[in-house]
Amino acid sequence: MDERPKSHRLDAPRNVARLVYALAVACALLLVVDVFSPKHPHLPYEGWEGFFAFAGFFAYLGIVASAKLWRKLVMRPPDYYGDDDDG
Amino acid sequence: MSEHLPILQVVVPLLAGPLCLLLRHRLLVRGLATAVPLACLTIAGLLLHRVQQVGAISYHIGGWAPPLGIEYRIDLANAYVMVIVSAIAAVVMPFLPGHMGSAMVRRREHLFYAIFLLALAGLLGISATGDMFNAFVFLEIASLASYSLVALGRHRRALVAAYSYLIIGTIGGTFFLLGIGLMYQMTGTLNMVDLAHRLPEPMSPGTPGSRTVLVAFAFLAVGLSIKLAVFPLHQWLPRAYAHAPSAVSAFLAATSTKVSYYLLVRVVFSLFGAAYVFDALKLDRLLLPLSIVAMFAGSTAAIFQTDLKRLLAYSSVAQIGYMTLGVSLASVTGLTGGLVHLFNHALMKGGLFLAAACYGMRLRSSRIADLAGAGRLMPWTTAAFVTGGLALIGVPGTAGFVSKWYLVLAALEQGRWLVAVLVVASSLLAVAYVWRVVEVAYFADRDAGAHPIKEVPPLLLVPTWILIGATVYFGLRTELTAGVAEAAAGVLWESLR
Amino acid sequence: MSGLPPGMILVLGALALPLVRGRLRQLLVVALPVASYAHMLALPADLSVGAELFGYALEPVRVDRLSLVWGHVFHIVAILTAIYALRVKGATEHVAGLTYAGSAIAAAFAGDLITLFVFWELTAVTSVFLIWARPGARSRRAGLRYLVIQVASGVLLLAGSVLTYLERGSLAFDHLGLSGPGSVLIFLAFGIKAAFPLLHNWLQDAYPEATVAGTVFLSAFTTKLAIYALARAFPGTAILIPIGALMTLFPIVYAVIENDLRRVLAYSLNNQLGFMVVGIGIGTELSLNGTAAHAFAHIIYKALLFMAMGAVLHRTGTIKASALGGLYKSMPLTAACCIVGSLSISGFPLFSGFVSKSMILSAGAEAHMLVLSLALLVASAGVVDHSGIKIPFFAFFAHDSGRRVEEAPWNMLLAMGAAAAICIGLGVYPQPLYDLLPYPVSYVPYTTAHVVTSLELLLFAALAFAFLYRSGRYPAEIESVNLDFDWTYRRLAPRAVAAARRRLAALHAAAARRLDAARRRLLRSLERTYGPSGLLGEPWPTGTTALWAAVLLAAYLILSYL
Amino acid sequence: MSPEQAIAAALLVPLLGAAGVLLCRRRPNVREAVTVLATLLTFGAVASLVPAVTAGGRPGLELFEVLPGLPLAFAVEPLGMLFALVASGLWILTSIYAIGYMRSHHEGHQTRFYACFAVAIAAALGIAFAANLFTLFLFYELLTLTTYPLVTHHGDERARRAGRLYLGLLMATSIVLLLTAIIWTYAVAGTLDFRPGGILAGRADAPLAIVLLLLFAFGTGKAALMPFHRWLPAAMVAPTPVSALLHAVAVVKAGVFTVTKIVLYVFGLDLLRTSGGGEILAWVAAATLLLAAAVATVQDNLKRRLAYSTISQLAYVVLGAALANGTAALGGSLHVAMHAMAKITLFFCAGAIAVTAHKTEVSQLDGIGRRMPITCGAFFLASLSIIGLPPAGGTWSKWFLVLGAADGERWAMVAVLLAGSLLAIGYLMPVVVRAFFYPPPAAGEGHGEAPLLCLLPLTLTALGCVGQFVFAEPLYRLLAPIAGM
Repeated sequence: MDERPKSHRLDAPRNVARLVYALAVACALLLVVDVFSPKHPHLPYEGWEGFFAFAGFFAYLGIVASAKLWRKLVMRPPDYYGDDDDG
Repeated sequence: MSEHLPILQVVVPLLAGPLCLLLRHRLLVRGLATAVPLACLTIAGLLLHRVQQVGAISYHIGGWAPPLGIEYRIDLANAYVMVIVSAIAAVVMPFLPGHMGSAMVRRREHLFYAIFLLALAGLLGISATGDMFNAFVFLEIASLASYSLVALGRHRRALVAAYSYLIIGTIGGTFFLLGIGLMYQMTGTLNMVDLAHRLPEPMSPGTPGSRTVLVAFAFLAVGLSIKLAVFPLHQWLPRAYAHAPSAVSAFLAATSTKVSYYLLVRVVFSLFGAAYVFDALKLDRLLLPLSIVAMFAGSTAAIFQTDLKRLLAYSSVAQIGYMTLGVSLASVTGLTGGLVHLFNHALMKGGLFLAAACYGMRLRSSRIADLAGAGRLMPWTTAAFVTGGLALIGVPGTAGFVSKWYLVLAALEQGRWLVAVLVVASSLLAVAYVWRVVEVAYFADRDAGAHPIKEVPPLLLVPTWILIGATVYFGLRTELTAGVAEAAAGVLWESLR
Repeated sequence: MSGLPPGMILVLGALALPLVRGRLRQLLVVALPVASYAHMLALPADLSVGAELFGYALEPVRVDRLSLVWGHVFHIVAILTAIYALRVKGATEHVAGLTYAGSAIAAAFAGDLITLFVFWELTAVTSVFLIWARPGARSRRAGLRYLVIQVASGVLLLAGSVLTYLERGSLAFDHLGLSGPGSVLIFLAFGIKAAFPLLHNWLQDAYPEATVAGTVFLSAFTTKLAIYALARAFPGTAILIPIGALMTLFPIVYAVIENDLRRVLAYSLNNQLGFMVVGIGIGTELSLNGTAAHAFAHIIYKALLFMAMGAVLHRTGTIKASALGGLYKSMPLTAACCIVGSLSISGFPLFSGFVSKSMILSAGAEAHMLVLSLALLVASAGVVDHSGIKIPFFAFFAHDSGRRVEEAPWNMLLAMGAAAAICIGLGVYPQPLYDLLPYPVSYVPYTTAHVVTSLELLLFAALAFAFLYRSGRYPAEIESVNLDFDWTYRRLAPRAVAAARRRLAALHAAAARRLDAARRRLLRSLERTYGPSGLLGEPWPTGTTALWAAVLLAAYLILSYL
Repeated sequence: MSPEQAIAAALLVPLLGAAGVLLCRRRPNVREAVTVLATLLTFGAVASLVPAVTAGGRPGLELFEVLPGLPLAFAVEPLGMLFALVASGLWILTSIYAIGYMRSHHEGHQTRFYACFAVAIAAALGIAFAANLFTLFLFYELLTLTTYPLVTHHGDERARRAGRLYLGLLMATSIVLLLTAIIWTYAVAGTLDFRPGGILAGRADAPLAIVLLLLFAFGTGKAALMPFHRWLPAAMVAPTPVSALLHAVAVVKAGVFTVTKIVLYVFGLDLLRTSGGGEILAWVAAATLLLAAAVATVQDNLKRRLAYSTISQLAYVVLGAALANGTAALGGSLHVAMHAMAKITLFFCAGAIAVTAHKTEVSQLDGIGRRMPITCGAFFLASLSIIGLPPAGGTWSKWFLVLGAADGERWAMVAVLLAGSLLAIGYLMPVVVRAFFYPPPAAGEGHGEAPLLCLLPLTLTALGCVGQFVFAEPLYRLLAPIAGM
């Protein structure tokens, strides 16, 4: 057993922020690649530049938003079904 | 010799009765009283056999031809009844020695046997004779002897019971005599065959005698109904059977009402004829509902009795209802049912009363509550009672089932399904009263303070089990019961026409 | 030996497990699935074993390319899970798990409906013990609900088989299509096990309540067996497309707000099944290949994810997102494996999900199904959330819960490592998988456009997460129950039944009271009349009888004059 | 041994056994040996008939005519063969179990118990082999009477009350309804012989057929159709081997056997179908099936729960008969065997728990499976059979019942049959869950597995449930002729 907690790299907020920035940079690079990559669309949107980036971002936001709304409707206390008793 | 069998059947017990008085010695009397019913049984058996072989036998007493002389006329129906009566008498005999009745009886056993044999003679005489007045005479002999037998009961109340039996029985006898008198007035004969031939003339509607015949029949029917204990004329029966010595109850229950039933059937079918009785007199209109009421009221009353013998007596009222139902269904099948039940009920009720006698001997009581523990301590007696009870219920494999089979079949043949259902439903009440006794006998514990009891000696068990065994035997083999009854019913239905 | 249905070695062998202990049992636990796999591999291709029962021609074993895909993956996952569960004490879980796996394998090789029904029900009966084996009232009740629903599926299958037999005179388990009442019932039976919308709740209800290893077993077999059955009997059934699309979508919402990470995975499982159902519904060779491939890949990575969560549960004793976090520090290997699983399920290039799911998506696109493709696009973004990010993030990263535990035991790590290796291996080199598929594969997953668009979708979704989380808009982990369709049978129906019972009991009691009172009254009045001192139970005075005699006489006379 | 002799032996050996038991009442070991010997001989006699019957033979034995045209006669056909096999086969195991149970429980009146038991088996075999309704009725009533002392074995007020209900209901229904129906049938058909195709066909019009069918069905109180089912739960006061006898070996099986036999051989399936009587009976059976199952789910007393389960399961058999086609009748008949094996196991288990742990309520069984794993495992297997799940025999009877219902396009009945299965989970599985997965009560209890003589039979019957699944073909072959297959 360790006497003092080991320090980990992700404990530092700075390192976490760096990760996020890296992600943003990667996203930007992808958009650039997208413009130059060949496309063989079966569906119309497959030919639009950056559509998947847009879709990924906003679909995600949409999902989370609707989940928050849905939660207002369906959330109940954890013992709602009252089956935690051991009997 | 064999041609004199019909008269011997009656004369043997009739003479043996007074002989008992003369002999007085206990052992001699016992020997005689044991031998006579056996002799009667032999004679009856021989007669039945002959009748089956050659048909009806006519015996003219003293050689005087009817209608002047008295005729004994034996056909299947009465040969059958005589077999039953004498068989029961033979079986009951071991029970009669002193320990049954009051102290007086024990001291004067020979008197007891004399009366008993007279009763037997009377019952056999009613069955054998072909003469109405003769029948009345024997009916009175049998009745008077019965009253005395009942009076010999252990308790003083037996005297009251006998007295009431006497009064009511005499009313019945008087009605019967009035009926005979009216018939004689119309026809000038007392011989049954003769009557059957002469009655149709005054019977036909419009003739001046038709009303008289009606009245005659009504008197006969009501008179016999009293003797037979048809509901609501049954009231003498529970009292008499409950207070008479148990063996006497067994004998009377198994024979006296049976003989009355026979006489009723004889009058209805042989003398007046089914067509007249049911069409003109509408006997069934009254008898059918009364029979059904008897079945239910008798059984219900039995359920609520606290005394074993009264329970059995009320059960008899109900069972007589089955028999009269057989008559009132007005068909050969129905009559067969009635006659079969006559036989079967004699066996089971006789057996049950004998079992009650066994209990009475050991328990010195006939209260149902006192039977506690009897199932374990008197296993054979209790087993006999249970088997007899099952027969009363009509469980298949017992004689009671056979009777019920015919009765229900008769009802269904006529499309009277309600009657059929009532017949089977009423036997449920029998379940109730039989099981009340069974539960006490098997499940209740005998009081610690009560006197110890043990099984009765084989001398008593054997006759009890002969009757009980017979109910089982005749529940499975019915040539002798249903077969004969069917033939007898056919004879009665057709005979003397 | 070839007459023995594949998997039966597992079923029968597992019954011997309670008889042995210790090392021998552990050896047997791993050896049985290996032996069973060997047995299956030894079977000739296109084997068909016939049998006759009650005059029906049955086909207890039918080996073809479709069933073999499931045979392979079922065996692989059975071996992995057996290793994972190796150190579980007590025989219950081992017996249940292995018989369950064996039944599922045998079901996949069933050539007729009776055999299918038998093994279909066996999977239910055996698997329920994996839930019950976890102590606690929740598990017991969840298990009972699970069993009822599974058997309901079984009885529907039975009824459907009967009807199909009456319609067609054959019990062969082949292409059925929605052609009559029988096939509709069978479709519903499969639908229950495949967790179609509204029939799905048993999955989220039961899986999270099973034991650590039990959930892994459960995740692998039941639903995928249903996918197999659908693929066998209902390929190209159009209704499956909207059903599948719905299945991909609605569980996402629940996954976002669910706190129990194994339940999150159960919702995610449901969503993945949707992709497969869609693939079956499209019904082209590509899509069916895609379904088979996706089932294969999915079984492995979903097992991996459940293993990782199981390891967390095993070590920390909880699996609630609100109580976890920062575990990468103490369970780094588990975290790594979990991330591999997450990347696989998200369809990240070079991971197995990518090479399988894209087949289904492409099949949809090739068929020009615009709405469907958009729906699947949204669903894919959703997968990124719940399985790709939420699972590893809340378990291993997020805010540090302060829990410091040991790394997972070696056998769990071994199983997870192997599973992760398969995920990566298939992602990098999918050809072995493609070779297994029922139809010839000409599909090329790694095209530039494909890789780029997939990465765009995934990374931008991740970016959205980063944005939401850092701005505090991401839904907080809250310990709660979220109502789903199971509310109807866990709350509505029991309450209604209880109310009805109360009403009925009151009625019954009142009726019984009244009846009893009536009975007593009747008995009393009967006794009054018929008892020893009653009117009809006590002999009348003599005069009365004489009177009655007169009455009767009169009655006879009057009657005869009438 | 000729078939006639085998029939006679099957009926006589139990009776002789009963006599032997009574004679050896002073020496319990000899007495029990007599019982076991009788069971084995009886089963041997019954089993010796199987090849002949499977081959299509119908061996018979006519004793004598009781009433004109109504002989006491026996004839062995497939259905009766199956019932006889079930009754005599399970008698062996029940006897062994009873020895273990009665001794461990220190029950009194053991001689009476074994003697009545043996006579009851003779009665059951008489019912199975009866060649006509009259003979069947005779033995039917005999069975009621000989089981009465068994039901009231303890002799206390509860037992007596149960006995009253038992005897009252069974007697009332059989005398009022069944007997009326029998005599009525005789009046209409002129015979009571069992004949393939029925004796009423062509002789009874539709209304009469319906009335008769209902009289028969309700009159057979042993089939426990609601509302004449109350005797069954009440009779639970009896010792467990008696419950096994009532529920599995003889009594209720005699009831549903009678109904099936009457449907097949008195009415004939055609009359049943054309008259519409089958439809009515099917609904009665369906209602009984569901109601009894629902009631079973809320019973806490284990034996009561099993009793209601029996009522529900019996309704399966009656429903099979009422559906009026060969397949369903086959399913119903098969269910007689399947349910017998399963239910006897369940009762054996209940009894084993009672005798070992002195527990009778479901709510007391927490964690008992850890102490009595074999008993509770057997309970689980038998439950599977009742529910109708593989690998237990109940699967096949359910299959044929559903097939028969679907064949007649009786969708509602299909649904009822399936719902019955789910309800069966509801009343059986909680017991299993409780036994195996609930934490045992804190205070340790000093009991282990049941006594060997209890454990052995219940293990065998539990394996028998599985055996019926794996080796169902011979049963099917035996019964196929009644379905016209």
